[in-house]
Amino acid sequence: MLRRLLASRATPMFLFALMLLAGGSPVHAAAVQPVEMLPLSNLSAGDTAWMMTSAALVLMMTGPGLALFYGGLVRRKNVLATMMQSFILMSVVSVVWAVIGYSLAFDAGNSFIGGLRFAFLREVGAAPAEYAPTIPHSLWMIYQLMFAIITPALICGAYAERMKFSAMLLFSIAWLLGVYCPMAHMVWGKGGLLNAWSGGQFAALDFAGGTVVHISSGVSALMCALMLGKRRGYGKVPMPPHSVVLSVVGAALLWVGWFGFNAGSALSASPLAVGAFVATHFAAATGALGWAFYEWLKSGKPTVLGAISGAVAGLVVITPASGYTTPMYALLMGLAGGVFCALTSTKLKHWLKYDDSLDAFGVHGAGGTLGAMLTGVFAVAAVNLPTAYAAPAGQVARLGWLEGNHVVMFNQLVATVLTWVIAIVGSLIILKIVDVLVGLRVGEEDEYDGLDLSQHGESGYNLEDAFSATFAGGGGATLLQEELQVVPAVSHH
Amino acid sequence: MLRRLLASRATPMFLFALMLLAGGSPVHAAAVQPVEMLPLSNLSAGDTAWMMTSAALVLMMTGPGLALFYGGLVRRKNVLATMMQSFILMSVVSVVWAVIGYSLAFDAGNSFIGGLRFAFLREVGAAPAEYAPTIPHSLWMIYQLMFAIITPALICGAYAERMKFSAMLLFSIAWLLGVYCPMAHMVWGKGGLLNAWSGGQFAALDFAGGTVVHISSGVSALMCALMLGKRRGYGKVPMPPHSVVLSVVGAALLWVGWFGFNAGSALSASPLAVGAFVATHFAAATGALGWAFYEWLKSGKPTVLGAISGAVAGLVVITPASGYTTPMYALLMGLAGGVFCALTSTKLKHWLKYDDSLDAFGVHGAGGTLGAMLTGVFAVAAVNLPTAYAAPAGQVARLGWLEGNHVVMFNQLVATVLTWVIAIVGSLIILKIVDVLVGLRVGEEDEYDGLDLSQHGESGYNLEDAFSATFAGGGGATLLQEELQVVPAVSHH
Amino acid sequence: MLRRLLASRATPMFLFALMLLAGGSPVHAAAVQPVEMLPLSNLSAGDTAWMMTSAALVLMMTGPGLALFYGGLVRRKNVLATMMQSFILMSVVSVVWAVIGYSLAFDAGNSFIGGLRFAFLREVGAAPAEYAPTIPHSLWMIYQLMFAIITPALICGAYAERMKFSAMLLFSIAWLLGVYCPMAHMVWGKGGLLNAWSGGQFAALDFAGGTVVHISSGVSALMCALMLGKRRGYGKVPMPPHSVVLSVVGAALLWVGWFGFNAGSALSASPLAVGAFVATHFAAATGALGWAFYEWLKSGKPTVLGAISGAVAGLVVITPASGYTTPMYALLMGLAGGVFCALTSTKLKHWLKYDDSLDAFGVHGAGGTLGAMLTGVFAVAAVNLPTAYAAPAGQVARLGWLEGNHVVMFNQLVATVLTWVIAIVGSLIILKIVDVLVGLRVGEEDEYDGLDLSQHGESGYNLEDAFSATFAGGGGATLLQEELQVVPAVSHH
Amino acid sequence: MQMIEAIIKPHKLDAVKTALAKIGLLGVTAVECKGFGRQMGHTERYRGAKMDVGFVPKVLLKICVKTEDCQKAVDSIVEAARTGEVGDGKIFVTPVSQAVRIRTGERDEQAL
Amino acid sequence: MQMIEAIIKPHKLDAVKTALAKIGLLGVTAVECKGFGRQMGHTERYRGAKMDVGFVPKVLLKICVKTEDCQKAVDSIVEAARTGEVGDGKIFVTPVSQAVRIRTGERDEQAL
Amino acid sequence: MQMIEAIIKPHKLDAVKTALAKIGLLGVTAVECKGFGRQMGHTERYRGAKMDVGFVPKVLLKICVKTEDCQKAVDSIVEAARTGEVGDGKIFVTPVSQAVRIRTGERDEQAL
Ligand SMILES: Nc1ncnc2c1ncn2[C@@H]1O[C@H](COP(=O)(O)OP(=O)(O)O)[C@@H](O)[C@H]1O
Ligand SMILES: Nc1ncnc2c1ncn2[C@@H]1O[C@H](COP(=O)(O)OP(=O)(O)O)[C@@H](O)[C@H]1O
Ligand SMILES: Nc1ncnc2c1ncn2[C@@H]1O[C@H](COP(=O)(O)OP(=O)(O)O)[C@@H](O)[C@H]1O
Repeated sequence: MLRRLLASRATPMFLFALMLLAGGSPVHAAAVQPVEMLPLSNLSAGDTAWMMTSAALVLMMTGPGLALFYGGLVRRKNVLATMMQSFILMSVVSVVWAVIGYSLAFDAGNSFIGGLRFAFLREVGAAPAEYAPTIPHSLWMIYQLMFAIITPALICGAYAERMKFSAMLLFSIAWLLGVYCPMAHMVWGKGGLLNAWSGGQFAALDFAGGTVVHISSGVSALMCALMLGKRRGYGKVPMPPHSVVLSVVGAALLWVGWFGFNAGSALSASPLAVGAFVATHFAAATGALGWAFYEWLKSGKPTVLGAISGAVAGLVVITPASGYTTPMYALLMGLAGGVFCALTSTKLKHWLKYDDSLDAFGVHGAGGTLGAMLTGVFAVAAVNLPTAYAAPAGQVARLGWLEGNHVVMFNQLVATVLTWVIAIVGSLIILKIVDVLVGLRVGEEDEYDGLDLSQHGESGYNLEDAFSATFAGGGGATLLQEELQVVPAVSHH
Repeated sequence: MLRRLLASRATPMFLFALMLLAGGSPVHAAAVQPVEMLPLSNLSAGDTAWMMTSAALVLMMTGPGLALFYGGLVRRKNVLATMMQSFILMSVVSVVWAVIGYSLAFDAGNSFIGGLRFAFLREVGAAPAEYAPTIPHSLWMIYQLMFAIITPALICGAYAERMKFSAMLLFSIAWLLGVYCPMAHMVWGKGGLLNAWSGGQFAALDFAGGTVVHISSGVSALMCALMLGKRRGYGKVPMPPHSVVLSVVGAALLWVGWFGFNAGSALSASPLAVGAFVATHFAAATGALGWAFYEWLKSGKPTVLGAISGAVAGLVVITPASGYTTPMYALLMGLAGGVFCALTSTKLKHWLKYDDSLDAFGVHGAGGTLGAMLTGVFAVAAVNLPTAYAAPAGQVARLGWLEGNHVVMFNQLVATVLTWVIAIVGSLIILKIVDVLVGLRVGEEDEYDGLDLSQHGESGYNLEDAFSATFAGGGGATLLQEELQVVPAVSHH
Repeated sequence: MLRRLLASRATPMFLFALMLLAGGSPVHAAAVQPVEMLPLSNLSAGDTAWMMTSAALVLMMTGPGLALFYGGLVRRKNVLATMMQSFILMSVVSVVWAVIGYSLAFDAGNSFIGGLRFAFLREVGAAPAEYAPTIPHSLWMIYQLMFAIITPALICGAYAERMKFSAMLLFSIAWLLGVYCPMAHMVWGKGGLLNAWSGGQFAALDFAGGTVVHISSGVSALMCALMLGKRRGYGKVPMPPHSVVLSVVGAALLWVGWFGFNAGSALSASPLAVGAFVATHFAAATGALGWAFYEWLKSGKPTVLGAISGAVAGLVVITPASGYTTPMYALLMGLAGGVFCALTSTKLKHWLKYDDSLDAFGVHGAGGTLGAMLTGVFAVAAVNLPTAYAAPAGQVARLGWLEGNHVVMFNQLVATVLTWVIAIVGSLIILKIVDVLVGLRVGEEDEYDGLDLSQHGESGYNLEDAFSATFAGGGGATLLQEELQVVPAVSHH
Repeated sequence: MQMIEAIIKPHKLDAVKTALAKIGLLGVTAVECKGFGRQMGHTERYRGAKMDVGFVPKVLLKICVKTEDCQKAVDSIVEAARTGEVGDGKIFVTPVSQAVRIRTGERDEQAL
Repeated sequence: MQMIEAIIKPHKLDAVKTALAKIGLLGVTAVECKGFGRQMGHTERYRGAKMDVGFVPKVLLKICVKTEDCQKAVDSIVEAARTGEVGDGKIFVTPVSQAVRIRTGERDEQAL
Repeated sequence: MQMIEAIIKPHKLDAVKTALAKIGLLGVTAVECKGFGRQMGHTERYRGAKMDVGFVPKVLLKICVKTEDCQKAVDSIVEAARTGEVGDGKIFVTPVSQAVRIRTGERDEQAL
């Protein structure tokens, strides 16, 4: 139903989006200055050290972090395919990014998309770019790449256990270019429509990717869930996580890696980075408590899956605010995120009856949206003041709603809605195209056997030595002659 | 027996402890100056980078490090509950720390406990505090928080597989405020009784937490083991680790994370930090060899569990000495730790017949005590000289016993004994109170079914797709209507 | 066959190697100046922070990274023994390194081996050595130790599932002293024969260890595979990985840790480090794609094991080039590595019929060799120019073949061949000696039962609570009286 | 009494359980097993080594019934477990000379 | 000879093994299984999805005995396995026409 | 018809399968099990706690055959499964009164 509705509405929504873009772009295309390069003398070893560490931490979030978190939540027969989705994106996105993705996101261009100056990483070297004045341009590029990797990887949670590997690859590449790069450019790119630091029309606050990463991936995830439809047997047969143990490990690594994600977004080893570090930690803490205690009250038992999901929810909510708010507000935001996402991932999902397998929307889409708005509420000028909100001489600067700045709420709303629209329209169009090209879903037999076997010809665990090691020759698992000279397998019939 | 004895002796011991405290405090309460704040110009990007990295590493020690190490050692039916204990402490301790814990530990106050100046993280911002002059005060606070998280988490090893989740939460919170904060203040807090760097009466050497973290948690763990009693069937049915594989991963992560723990305790990216880094690594190495070779000689086979336990033991022993001794002494201390803890975790435990499920006392209590004393023996003035031991002009400074400084041994002894007393008394009192409030142990049925099911309503592994995925409706694992509309489950009887 | 051949040829090859050495050494022994120490004022906090982080990352590659990668690839019954090989090397190598290994590798000495000046870490303290002028000498020492740990650990892949624990220990120690230390000295040590930065006769390019680490370990691995012979049943019964899940986690951690390995080899938080970081990441990405797509084309399905193996292959190939080439060339090198190693690990292995259990040669030996040559091809003077290739005044410097420098190809070839010779000869001699001393292989029964049980008396997983927890007393798993007082086990016969 | 041993496809377990419940048979014991027969297994590849896994996961059900209920039980199992494709499985019936309910010590038909 | 098949609670396995050993029966084969019957299962929740796991883990013991030892064996199993609570399990006895010890080829009663 | 139940060493499974295939018996159901008997188990140690694991992993094969094929089948199993060492296992034969192929409903000998 909702699915058909969306499909039918895709074109008009798309046109509306185009208009929005058109509205802004011409005006600004002209105005935007090229990205400036700074002298090597600007480089700081301390900042460079921290940013390399952060880049490594953010990659660790996807692999092994997310691979474990998602891999543990699926059924045994899909564990490898699910981990593979995270892992292969570490590869595919990197290539696309080097060729053109980075340029589309961070070259100046217009308010919506960057140009081609940095294609094939031209001019991306040791000299710092204005984006991050104290570290090599190439470090800024690779750090941003790690964000571009995890964002499509988050979407996997929605189509897990049923999407074709080929379709998943095509979708991710197209989505990166068609949704992620424009979003990154608008929010962080020079002259971007929503960039509060370099003259965007709508000065939105998004320190580390609430809109760019979480809303965009979460909402697109919802589209995937709706377009692919439910897993066969969903709601009839139970689909328990095959190993919450793996998921706990993944969640803990996500928590640790998130320090690179948020504190790294300060682009320096500065007090601002430390502030983001602290806010991040506290929000994760209360997020876990929020979800677990909600369950405790509601059903009598706090679950481990709830606690780890809540921690992630808290991290999602604090992401856009981490460099703009205080530790104490972070405690509140995390708590709100934990409880809110618990509701969207259980009640809402069951009420709307879509199968968001691992709650990619429930956590990232819902949490990201909440976070974007709360960032407007709890931002504090004293923590970090974007140029767009600089106060006239003599007056005291106001940033968040609580400080009396109302326009920021409007800008957060614009950024949020625009992200939703782009994610919905972009994803639907891409999904339709991919569906036509290769088909989105695996066949019934393949889904029943599991993606590990049907897509990759492997199984995640071979724990029964007896069976895997002795059924040779006689029809059991046996090395065929093709590759190894073996006693010919007895044919049975 | 021992248990009853301890219980009966609790009150007198407590009074004795109080006297001890009383003895010191009034004298000093006056003398202590408030914690000084330094100008932002003091900040070093390099030190800030390293300390953020260290804080992340120390958090990684608890999750996933300790969660895996302990989770692998319990039986399958308790794996999630055990990992949850580490994970939830990452949340709960953080909140308590922000509200009041940090202030009690690190505001000036008297010789035993800090004041309330930093409650709710007031004045904990970008400006460095005198504790760590080159990094933001908030970074020092969050770094210390990571220590406050892992310390109660270490205790889980003693009450694993039988403590109520609610009791575990209450105990941990009370223990943090009643035992950890005072200990941290006495050893590291400004004007603390044992602080060798700011005029403590007993200048004890504890670079990274031998007393504060390991003795206090290990001894408290012993109290838990005694108060809770043995797991049902202990000594009759075997209770083998359900996955030493997980424990090896956990131990390796602990080893890596410990660099943040010890080298981070230098609070700067300095030669002192590097020295601690090197000592830490070598002690872990010989610790593993010590335990494994002890087993090899004794029972003919070196076990993997022995090797990883030994590495942790070596790390525990070197912790207080890491910033005071040389690489070669570190090799010796690690070796001693590996062998000693092998004895306390096998012989001693079986001889005294308490059930320290995962040897939290055997490794952390015993190892911490050994480390505290050996630190006195092997400390080297040339490596790092606390103000308390500064030599009169013209004379050569002596720090360790081997260098001819005997008073340090006395101070180490005082610190060790005092920590034991506070840990014993504090833990017994808290355990008694929690027992009265909610009861410490789960019921027999719950213990038999396992804590995963009884405390959290989950199971760690669902590996039999056949059974988890097909027993729907007909009485097998099935989604009840409550949450999802399903064909009504056939009722059987 | 090949095995006998090699054995018989060992002596002549050894003599040839000796001649080679003799050829150079006397000439140079004299020439080499002692390693210089620099003033503390040279220290940089930023560089020190990054190098401590890098050292931690490289240790993480071995444990848990490699332990998981290899542990997942073996059969269930050998998982612990395989993880133990990585873990125990973290211990054993550290001790050997402190006592003498470091000195043999990095004291000046002659062109082939260092002297004893740094034995027992004498003079290895806070003052920087000329090797790494901005960090403490001890940090350089411990960073190099992490390389010395992982190199022999890589060899485990070849003798997995059948080598005695004792033999494995003896082999590794002898190999470290007899093969690794000389190699490290020749390539990186002051006055080393192949050192392009301090007047080596053959100025070979090896930024982070293509020859020293990968060729030397990979070729030695091949020798182990040949000398030990195949696992019993190899080629007849299948030997599938017992948990590719663990291997994916391990591979992801290797990828992340490799940033410390390659970018750390810049020994500073500099643009050079960032360049290596970027090249490393891109090569891993295309390596994974190369192997997976090769499989996709060849057998219709891209496997997860293929993707992770390819990522490692790409990392191996880029290692020597990471600090000498550009991101775009890195993409090419990684791709070549992925495809090439896919061929050597499947076709070549089956064609030559040796049992390199986990393809230590197929990936590290073959990939390392390819990488060494490609480094010569793709090196770029503008990225990083070794003193040996400095251009005469006024002329433009050329480094790689593509830049028109042909001599570099010759030097790469010499370095590669020499490494092969030393690895082959050294390994064969050591293996023969160890075989005589303790025997290389476990007995048939022990191999059948698995190394976990036969070498360590443990099993990796105890997942059947029913069986592990209830078969007590009555003959099932039961605590014997020796350690615990139990109802006597009923004897059956 | 008769012991019915039915080897079925795992995903039919639920249907069979329900069918048996319909005719009042609530006691069943299920065992995971691997079947060899006409139905083919699948193939896996690890680093080029191709493995043909010849067995198929099945579930073995043991149901002890009064002799007079036996036919009815067999028929409803056949009906519930059939997909019409190779591999549906088999049912074997063997006589049971004695049955006991451990809890009560009740014997034979009372024990079921 | 008779084949005794006993379905018992897993934690009673030890007691039953010991009881059988007492009367000289040392050969036993044990199989993990899942039981459905009067005894209820448990409930799990994952992100709000409530699952009622209806089966209970059991162990199936197969013991082949001389016909004259059968009653004794059954009785001692009943005694050792009883807890008095629902779910204690069942014992089924079926006739065995032939037994062979693979190692020696010995037949029937010598084979046990 | 007869039901042959053979308890064998896991690594003999392949040989037995092949032997049965040779005499035209392709249908087999295999179950993992644990055996107690003369063959001894092994010992494990965890932090000094010594555990004697008394059971041995075995595989239980169930093969339903026409009565006239029974002896042949038993003999070839014995031959294929024998190593001569303690623990080779046992074979038990019990009568089967009825067999059904679920897919087709075929009965008895046609069902095998
Ligand atoms: N003679 C037999 N004895 C025991 N089990 C058998 C026998 N024949 C078949 N089976 C079991 O029945 C299952 C299904 O048989 P199969 O020949 O694959 O298909 P179908 O039942 O449709 O003929 C097999 O996997 C095996 O477990
Ligand atoms: N008719 C039957 N056929 C086969 N197994 C049965 C039968 N009835 C019960 N069982 C097995 O016996 C177990 C215990 O039976 P249950 O009804 O739960 O308790 P009780 O034995 O106390 O009546 C069940 O879990 C099931 O495994
Ligand atoms: N009486 C019996 N009933 C059922 N299974 C038995 C019996 N005796 C032995 N077994 C099974 O046969 C296996 C082998 O028997 P065992 O006594 O160890 O060696 P052998 O068969 O050489 O005498 C045992 O592990 C057990 O599984």
